[in-house]
Amino acid sequence: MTSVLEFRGVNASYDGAVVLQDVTFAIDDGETVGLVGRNGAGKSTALLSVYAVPTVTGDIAIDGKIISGRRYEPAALGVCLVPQGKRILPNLTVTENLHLGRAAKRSGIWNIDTVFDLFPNLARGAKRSGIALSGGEQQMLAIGRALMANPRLLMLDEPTEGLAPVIIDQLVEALRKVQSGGTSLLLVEQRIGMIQQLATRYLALRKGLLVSEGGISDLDKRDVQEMIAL
Amino acid sequence: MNIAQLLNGLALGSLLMILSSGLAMIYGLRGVMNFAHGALYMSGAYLAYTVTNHVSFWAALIVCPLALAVIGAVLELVFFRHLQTRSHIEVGLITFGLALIIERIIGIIWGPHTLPVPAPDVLNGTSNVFGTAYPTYRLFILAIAVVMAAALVFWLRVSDTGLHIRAASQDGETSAILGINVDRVSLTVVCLGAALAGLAGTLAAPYFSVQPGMGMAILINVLIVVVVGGVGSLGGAMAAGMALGIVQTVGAVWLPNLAALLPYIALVAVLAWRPTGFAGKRV
Amino acid sequence: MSLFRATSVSVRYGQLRALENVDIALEPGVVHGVIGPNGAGKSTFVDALSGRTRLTSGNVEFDGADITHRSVRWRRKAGISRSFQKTSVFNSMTVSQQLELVAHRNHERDLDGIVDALSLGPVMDRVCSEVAYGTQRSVDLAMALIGNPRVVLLDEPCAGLVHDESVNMLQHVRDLCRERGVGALLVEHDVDGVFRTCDVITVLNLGTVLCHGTPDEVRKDDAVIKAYLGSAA
Amino acid sequence: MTVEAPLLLSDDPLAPTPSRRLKLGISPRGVAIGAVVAVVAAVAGLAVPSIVNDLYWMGILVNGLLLAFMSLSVGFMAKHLGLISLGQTAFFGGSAYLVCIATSSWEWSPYQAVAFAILGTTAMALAMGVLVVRATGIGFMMLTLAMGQAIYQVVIQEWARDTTGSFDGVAANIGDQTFLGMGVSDLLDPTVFWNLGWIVLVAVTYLLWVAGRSRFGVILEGTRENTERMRFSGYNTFLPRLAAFVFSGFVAAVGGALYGLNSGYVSPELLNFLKAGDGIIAAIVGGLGVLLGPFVGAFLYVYAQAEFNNSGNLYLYTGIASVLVLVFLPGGIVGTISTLSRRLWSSRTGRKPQA
Repeated sequence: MTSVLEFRGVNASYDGAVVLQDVTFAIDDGETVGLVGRNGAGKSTALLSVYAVPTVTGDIAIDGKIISGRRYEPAALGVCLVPQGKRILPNLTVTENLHLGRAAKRSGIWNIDTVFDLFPNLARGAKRSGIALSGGEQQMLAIGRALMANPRLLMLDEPTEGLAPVIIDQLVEALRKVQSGGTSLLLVEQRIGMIQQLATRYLALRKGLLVSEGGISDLDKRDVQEMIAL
Repeated sequence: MNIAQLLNGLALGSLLMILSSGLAMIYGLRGVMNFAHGALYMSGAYLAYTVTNHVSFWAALIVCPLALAVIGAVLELVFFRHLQTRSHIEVGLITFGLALIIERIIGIIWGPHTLPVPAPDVLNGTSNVFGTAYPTYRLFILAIAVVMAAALVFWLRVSDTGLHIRAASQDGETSAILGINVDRVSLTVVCLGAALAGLAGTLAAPYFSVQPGMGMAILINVLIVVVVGGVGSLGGAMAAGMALGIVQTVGAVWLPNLAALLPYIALVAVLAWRPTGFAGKRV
Repeated sequence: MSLFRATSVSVRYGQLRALENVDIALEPGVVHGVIGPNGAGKSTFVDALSGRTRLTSGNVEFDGADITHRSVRWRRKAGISRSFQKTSVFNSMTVSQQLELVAHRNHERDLDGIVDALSLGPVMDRVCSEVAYGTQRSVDLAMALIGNPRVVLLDEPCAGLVHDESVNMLQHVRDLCRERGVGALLVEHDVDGVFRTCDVITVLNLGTVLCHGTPDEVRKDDAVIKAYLGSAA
Repeated sequence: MTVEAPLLLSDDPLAPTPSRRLKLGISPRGVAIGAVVAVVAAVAGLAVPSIVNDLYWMGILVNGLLLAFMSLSVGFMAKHLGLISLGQTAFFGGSAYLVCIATSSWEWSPYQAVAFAILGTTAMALAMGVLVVRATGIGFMMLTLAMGQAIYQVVIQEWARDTTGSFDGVAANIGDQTFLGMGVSDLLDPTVFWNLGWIVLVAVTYLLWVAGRSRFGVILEGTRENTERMRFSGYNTFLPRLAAFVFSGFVAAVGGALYGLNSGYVSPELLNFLKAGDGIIAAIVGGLGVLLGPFVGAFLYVYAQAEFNNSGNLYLYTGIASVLVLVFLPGGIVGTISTLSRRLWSSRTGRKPQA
């Protein structure tokens, strides 16, 4: 079986400053993986490497096919990102932002109606511009936008950053529904608790190196936590 | 002031509107101030001269924008795409160099003389506008510009490509991550911008006739329009283009001594009041 | 009279209420921690107090005088400085050049003292973009400490640092504040670090003050456990 | 999107601690050494007329010398403020106009005229600077472009004909007065004028060099690189930028005054957009990152123009050259040479080049 996303010896750098070194991992269809590590460990960079935002060497494959480094290609192949900071396009309306997800030209269960079912808040403000949304609504919009591409793998970069606890609960619920549709998740989170609720496996980065991986229950172990923390 | 003068202002404003909307779109997407835009306009006008002489003005109206779209494609594929990581100012200066090259090539092909381009017979007379006889051809320019502007805005609002252009102008990286082929969008926009410059040149040919300095002369006005309208803002550019056309023409009647300075005064006034221009960066 | 006091500070961006009626008072030699979940308004708070963001309402006093409408430059000269969450240094200059640049303006006599305290000696002649990230954070902090400010507003000085570096950084902050009698506001994400370092702590949530007190009091506060500490596990 | 911390690991704690006698900007000793080099260069340059010994080529060298003032003024702002001005013609041409107008219409002595031209134009730069230095990037380019064009438009107006001569221009009229011992015929003779021009150019270049390395230069660099940090460090970020703009205008004004003396005649072409292009392209071809880039660029540019002009396709080749340099040598010719030589040096000595 081929993995939906595979990193083989990936190095990534910004302006010559190396951020990821020789990272190798694979994510299978339908599984949810948490990517953990301190600030600056290279988590966001790992996700952005898929889109060649940093300078990348080594192979990144989607479905066994090595991608060429064209930024728009991963989305078309079903690997979609909910970037850190949401990156809503502020001058477009909610509906227009969602329609951007269709640029990947993939069909499936997710369309504007099912996304609005998942996040009723968005449906209520469909005509508002992105800039007028609250932080939680923006996060929902960012997730909805990525779902519109009907991803096989949804990567989320710090989705709970800046959100109130109540909203986080709603988000976990929504992500459960996404999982049940068969979509794989790769979750970068500071809140280990959230990863433990959703993921079955973890990968840990430290100073750009993949230092540990295993089943989600191992995250509780003291030696694993120490390794990640330092 | 009379209706004829106001209409003159609208006709000039129409040309500025067409030119500056293309420039603003290119700037919005690639961040590059295209100093070759005046040279593209000039190419359109000279091509229109040749096509009108050999075929007809109506053919020129189709052929020239298409030919300019091809030049736009070259501009995008050879320069803008490969120089994306360079500073926008450097790329802007490269387009300045390109403008010098294009203008000289035109000079070599067509020579240094002013060339007249006849308007088609249908448009050659005058029409009655609120009791004033006014050259039909200028009304034609106005009509084309209004239709073009409406179509462009409608297309950007409604079509998928339009949505992608608006998204990529705001945040190219995020757009690409979402699966938008930003390179293709950019090619579309630069071709379209160049084609609009060609259209403006073709329309201007029978109005002003065709001469070697026309590119640089209009470039400065168009740059001012785009900055006053808010760099990258299509709506702002269109409004400012029309406004500048009217102000300049009307100003020539009321303040003949200062008319030539009005664009500069407008620019300084607007930027002192609102540093990002009327509309800020928005497409 | 407090050295530096902010009274019912509110900041709104259109509909969004980033801060609502927040009070704080800084005393010489005391490290005052501000914690709270991301989006609680911590960074906005530092921006508001340092003059970077305009207050929607409320006022800021320094030495008993109202400075709400004073410029960033005025505040720095009066002795209020800040550091940045997103490291704000001069990348193309050497470390010594930029510290000297700031020292020149702020009449610092004992630059060596700061350089030693933050262990910057070995990197003084290196170009800032080439030194380690943790060192850049120290340079950022050093620039805030130059010129004997009486109040320093520190916006997540440990952001992006690994654990050891954080501990070191906070240690430096506490020592420098005590030695120099500086009133420090320490905004931090790292809850443990704040509990270890600070004398007084304010907890922000959704732009309002949830709780205020000594570390022990805050640790035991029900509202804090429920809204913040409880979910941070 | 946040860029994560680079992996550069901890800095070597065993590295020797450098001496901590910190100074902001260049030392007096540096200033003195620079002065010696400048004097040597100035004296050496005086030999040029006797080496070249050809009136045509001396004329071209003088053109290069005059263009150098403009490209240096563009280069100074580009290097220290990160801003490209499209309006330096306003100062260069403006000053040249004032020299011609003051000597002919007002019958001032050449000394008075030159002093008035330089001071008046510098004052104009101050007024314009207040309007434009807040702008950045494209905004600054457009504002300076508009500024330069506005001056051009004023000069060509019919109602200004009495003063500016409109499209006809103005001729200077020194009569039988002298400037630093040079009469009209000496000023027009490139072999004689070269000496004056060269000494002033070297002096101005030296001033720019000192300014760039002084405390003022360091403050400019800080402002360019991180304006916000400068404000939070207690610096005014407007005045240094304004000062740099005015200084740059002053340099162009000095060149313009010399131009007025040397040519004895000015026409609106001097204020035109293409003339601004000459200064910018010369500066870029030479290299904006290095002080001497625009200096060398101006001479190269004028030389190339003299070669190309024979075929009548001057601006075609100018365009091609500037596109090629910008695309393939982004540091300009001098910048590329100095990078290459540094690389060569470091590969020989095995040391890391200084950034």
